[in-house]
Amino acid sequence: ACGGNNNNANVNNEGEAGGQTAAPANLFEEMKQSGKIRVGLMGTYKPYNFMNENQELDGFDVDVAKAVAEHIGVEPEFITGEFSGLIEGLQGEKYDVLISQVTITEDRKKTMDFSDPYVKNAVNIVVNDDNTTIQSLEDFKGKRIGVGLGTNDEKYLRDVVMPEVGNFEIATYNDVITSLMDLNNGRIDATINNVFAIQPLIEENNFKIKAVGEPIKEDYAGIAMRKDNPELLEAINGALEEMKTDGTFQDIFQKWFKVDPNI
Amino acid sequence: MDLVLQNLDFLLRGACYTLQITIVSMFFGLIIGLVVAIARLKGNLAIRGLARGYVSIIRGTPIIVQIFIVYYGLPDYGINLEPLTAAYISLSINIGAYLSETFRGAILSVDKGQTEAALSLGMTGWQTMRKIILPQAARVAIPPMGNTFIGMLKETSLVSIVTVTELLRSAQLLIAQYYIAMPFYIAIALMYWMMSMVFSYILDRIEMKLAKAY
Amino acid sequence: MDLVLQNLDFLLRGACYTLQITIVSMFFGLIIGLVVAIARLKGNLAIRGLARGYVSIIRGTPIIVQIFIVYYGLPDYGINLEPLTAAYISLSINIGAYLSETFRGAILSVDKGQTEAALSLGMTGWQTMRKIILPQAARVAIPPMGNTFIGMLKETSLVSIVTVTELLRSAQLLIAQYYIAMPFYIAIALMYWMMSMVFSYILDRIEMKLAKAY
Amino acid sequence: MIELRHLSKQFDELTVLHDIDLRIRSNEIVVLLGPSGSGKSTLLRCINLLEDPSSGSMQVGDALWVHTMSAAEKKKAVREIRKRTGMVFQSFNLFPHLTAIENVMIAPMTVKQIAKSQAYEIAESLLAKVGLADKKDVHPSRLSGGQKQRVAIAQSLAMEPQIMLFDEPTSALDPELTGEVLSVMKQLALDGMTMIVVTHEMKFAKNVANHIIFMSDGVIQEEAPPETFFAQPKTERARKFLHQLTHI
Amino acid sequence: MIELRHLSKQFDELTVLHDIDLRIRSNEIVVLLGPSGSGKSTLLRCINLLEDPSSGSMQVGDALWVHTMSAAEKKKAVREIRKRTGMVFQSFNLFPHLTAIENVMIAPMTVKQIAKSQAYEIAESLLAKVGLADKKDVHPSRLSGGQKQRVAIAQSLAMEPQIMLFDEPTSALDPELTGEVLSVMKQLALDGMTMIVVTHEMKFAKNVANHIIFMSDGVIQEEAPPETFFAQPKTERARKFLHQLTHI
Ligand SMILES: Nc1ncnc2c1ncn2[C@@H]1O[C@H](COP(=O)(O)OP(=O)(O)OP(=O)(O)O)[C@@H](O)[C@H]1O
Ligand SMILES: Nc1ncnc2c1ncn2[C@@H]1O[C@H](COP(=O)(O)OP(=O)(O)OP(=O)(O)O)[C@@H](O)[C@H]1O
Ligand SMILES: [Mg+2]
Ligand SMILES: [Mg+2]
Repeated sequence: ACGGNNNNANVNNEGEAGGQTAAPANLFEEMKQSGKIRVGLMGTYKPYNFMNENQELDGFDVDVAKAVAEHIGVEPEFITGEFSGLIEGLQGEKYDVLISQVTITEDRKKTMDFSDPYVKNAVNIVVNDDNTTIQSLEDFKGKRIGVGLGTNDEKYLRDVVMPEVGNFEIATYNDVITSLMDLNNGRIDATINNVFAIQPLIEENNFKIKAVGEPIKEDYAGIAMRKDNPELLEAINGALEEMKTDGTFQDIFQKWFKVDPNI
Repeated sequence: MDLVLQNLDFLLRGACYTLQITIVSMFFGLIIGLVVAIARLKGNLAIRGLARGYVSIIRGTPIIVQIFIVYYGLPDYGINLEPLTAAYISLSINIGAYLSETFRGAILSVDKGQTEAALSLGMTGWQTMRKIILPQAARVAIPPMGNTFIGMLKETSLVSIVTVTELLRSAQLLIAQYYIAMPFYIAIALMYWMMSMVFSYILDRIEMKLAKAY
Repeated sequence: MDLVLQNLDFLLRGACYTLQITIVSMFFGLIIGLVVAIARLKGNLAIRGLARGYVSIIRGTPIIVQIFIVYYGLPDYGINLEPLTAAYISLSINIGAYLSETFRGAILSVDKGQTEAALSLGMTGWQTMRKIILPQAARVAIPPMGNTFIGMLKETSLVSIVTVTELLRSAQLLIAQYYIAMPFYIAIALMYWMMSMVFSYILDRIEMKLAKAY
Repeated sequence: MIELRHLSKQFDELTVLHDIDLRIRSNEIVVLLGPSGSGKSTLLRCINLLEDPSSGSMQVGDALWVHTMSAAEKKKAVREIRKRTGMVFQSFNLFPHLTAIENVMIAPMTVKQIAKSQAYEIAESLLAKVGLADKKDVHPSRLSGGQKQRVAIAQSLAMEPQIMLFDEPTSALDPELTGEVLSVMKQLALDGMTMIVVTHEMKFAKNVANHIIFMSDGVIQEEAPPETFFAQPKTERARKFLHQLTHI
Repeated sequence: MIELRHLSKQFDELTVLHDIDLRIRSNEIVVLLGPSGSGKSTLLRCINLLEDPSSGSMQVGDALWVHTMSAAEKKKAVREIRKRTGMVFQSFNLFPHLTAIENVMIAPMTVKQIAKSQAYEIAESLLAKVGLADKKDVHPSRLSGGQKQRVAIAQSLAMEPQIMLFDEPTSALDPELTGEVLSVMKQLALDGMTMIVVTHEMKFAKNVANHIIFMSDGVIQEEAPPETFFAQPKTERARKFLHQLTHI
């Protein structure tokens, strides 16, 4: 009743049901038959994936998804949703892949397969303009540090940084914008974030914050899919390879980050 | 504020989903609540136990988990629901548990003498319930139903987990787009408030009408 | 399930926050609710209007927006609250609005004859309220308070927006880490359920104690 | 018309009615007297099967209830007996959400499935009979206690019972309002209705009853015509009861 | 002792009490009679200031209430007058969450700030006086109507009022229970308590009252000693009222 095109999650149920009962050996074949690849993403992570003024999905991830789909000969269908829904939606076959800045980690590899990385994100320490005391991770001790939910950074701080530098407090945020608002307000002393992601935010809101020091780590994001679909994995890796050579990646990186591909 | 006006369309579409989900789930929730309330009061031991368990589990666990299980858990048992269907089902089940308690209290509040008078006139238990008890219980149940309904209006926001873009999610998408939060949040707060006022108004009218006899 | 056990510690710490926030906000919510209920019943026109407006706005808007405004909006006016403080304040204000309606109904349900008897014995209005009306209203208010409390237990999950890692957020962090959702959600559903059972049990005991005289 | 045999009623350990035997013929008016707690209300409620007797049997018209019946048989017997009996309670048990005439119409319509228009006609004439034709569209909350009780009588009559049971129908009423209700009951008696009445109105008992039954402690102590009972009560308990009523 | 001058009470448009003048001396027992709706309850409630009279003035002992007083003065007058009057209602308005003795203790403790142990002693002796020493730890729900009403009398007496107001204290009671309450009231009268009693118990009126006041339509129609009133009522309305009470 509410202007159906808004609900971009109208999963094609016939294809789904057919997929389960006929049990074709190969998800990739099935996808080619239906001509569609269903892509899950958050939709709230500009400039990677977000909804633009025309209320269409847009961003780096979206362009990558479109290009990959084109290279393997299918149409992308985008489904946005809450983070935990995305995770379970992939396992529950509500869609085929996640292209939403999913960082490749050992933990995650236990439950899903990843393509070759398609972007490398440098993570920096970000502090208030006035702050001169925090320059590196060692300075975190006893401070209050913010990170975004759904990113891998919370685990990194807790399991890697904290044992090295001593205790500090971790605050997790639903989204990047609120973490930067609090950094600006002085409620947290620092955050670690991907500089690609926060540059436009800082400009838009006139936040008085800055990135300091060298990148503390580099995260590789990949396309996530259910385990045991070697054909699909192969096709996607093939597509990514082609995109690197045929200039597609070059265009997408220039369009969103004004740099050459870092992969 | 300009941004809000520019995207009013989009927000209104979200509000429409919110309203639609609320109304549909309320409708079925009312039916479930009534059946469960009567089951708890009049059923045999097994049925009463079942109804108690239902209320305890549903009220005791977060609705977000319930939605999650209906949408992402049931496919393991071959039940594959549309997002909106999953939202309707889980919210109806949830609202039904709360309303059953409201109804149970309201039914108990009707004087026992009313049942006796009806029985002594030769009515069956079921006729007594339908013609005598429920009409009187309805009046008592309206104010707490207001609480439940208005609460539910906002709980619908949790269905964004099954990829339905209702009002809150619409705002979050816009916030991600424009990197500005406060105006959108205030705008949707106003919309929720207006919707809740409409609900309150309707319930007040019904209450007044039912109270006319007293 | 192994993953859940490995991380039980972390989840329990979240549950502890949930419990702490619920109890603190309930305490202040009870006070606010009582004051507002009495204000609506006995206050002059201005106070009554104020109380009505408070209830309408707070019940009508999503709690997540209220928390957001308290935490992220107030700094614009120089008020910079700690996350937990912001959570306590916004939840107390919210719970107070719901409880005030419960209390108002309960106070109204006490027979008018009780007030008259107390006044005719020479008690002041305030003594009558405290010694005669409220003790009787408490009994009526317990069951709907159960609804509100158990509801609130789960609404605390929304304070994750101000970076408090309560139970639901703990689960979400683990989900982000392992990319597996269902077992964590089921585990926290069980924890919420257990907590709600404890609350129900305590309220039932209080209700039984208050009902002893009847 | 109505016959109770060895009827007993226990609540948990407490025996409230002991082995009651009672026969009432058609057109008889029986007044039931006894101190508070003697089991008068419980007896009426057993006759209407609002309480399930613990043992014994009961015949009302051609409907029979026996304690040893199966649950299904009992259920049917309950329905049959309730069809034949009407009951008016001490408290005003009208249905507050219905108007006076709707209160009278509801049972014929739901139980006997009589058409609305016909039920309306019946109800109208019954309300006229109890002197309330002008109050037919009023809700019970707008009626005085005496008026409520008269509507309740009309409500029972609408089911055309063979016997009417009254449980202190005037004890919550002012003396003036009491008069209204008693005169309706007198009229019913003159029309030949069989009635069992629990009341403290001694004048009514003296003037209208064919029999007085005096109960105490769940036992029928005396059964006699009113002249005999009031002039020469046989038992000590009845003498004491009558003494307390007449001396303050 | 108590004096009302030009007291009137209106509810919206409806005038319920018209310009009432009334004097009652210490140790007098006045019984107020009148048909339903004549304003008897309203008059008692005005004396206790549970209703705010629309005009006139009132003196109870040395406490004065005048309609033209300022709000603050009135508030003080209300408190003073309520201290001097005790009221027992038709319905049983005991506090259900308190035991019998707690019901009697609560007003002395909260209003007069009397220590608990002392309040307990007073309450104990008052409960003994109304014959309920053995029920002191029972909640009202476990008391019979007559017992409740006697606790209510003890509750009022605990505040040591100079005058007691009774509004149909026995009309919700069985005849047997009525006796209990009336005998407590008789005892009070013998003790010299000033009382205004609304009742339908004509024997009590005849035997105990010093004065009968007959009201109808919000006006005092007659005031006379009981012998005169019952033998030769002056007004037509009173004659009719007495006639209805004695004939059913
Ligand atoms: N549901 C019940 N459970 C337990 N005991 C009951 C119940 N109903 C009645 N009784 C007891 O049965 C006895 C008889 O009660 P009943 O109401 O029949 O007396 P009654 O003669 O009608 O008295 P009254 O004149 O006060 O109405 C009383 O001792 C009463 O306490
Ligand atoms: N709060 C009120 N608002 C409007 N009218 C009232 C109110 N209280 C009483 N009345 C009216 O005032 C009149 C007198 O009532 P009151 O209760 O004093 O009569 P009463 O003599 O005590 O009658 P009864 O014998 O039935 O108790 C009645 O017509 C009644 O309807
Ligand atoms: Mg009885
Ligand atoms: Mg009165």
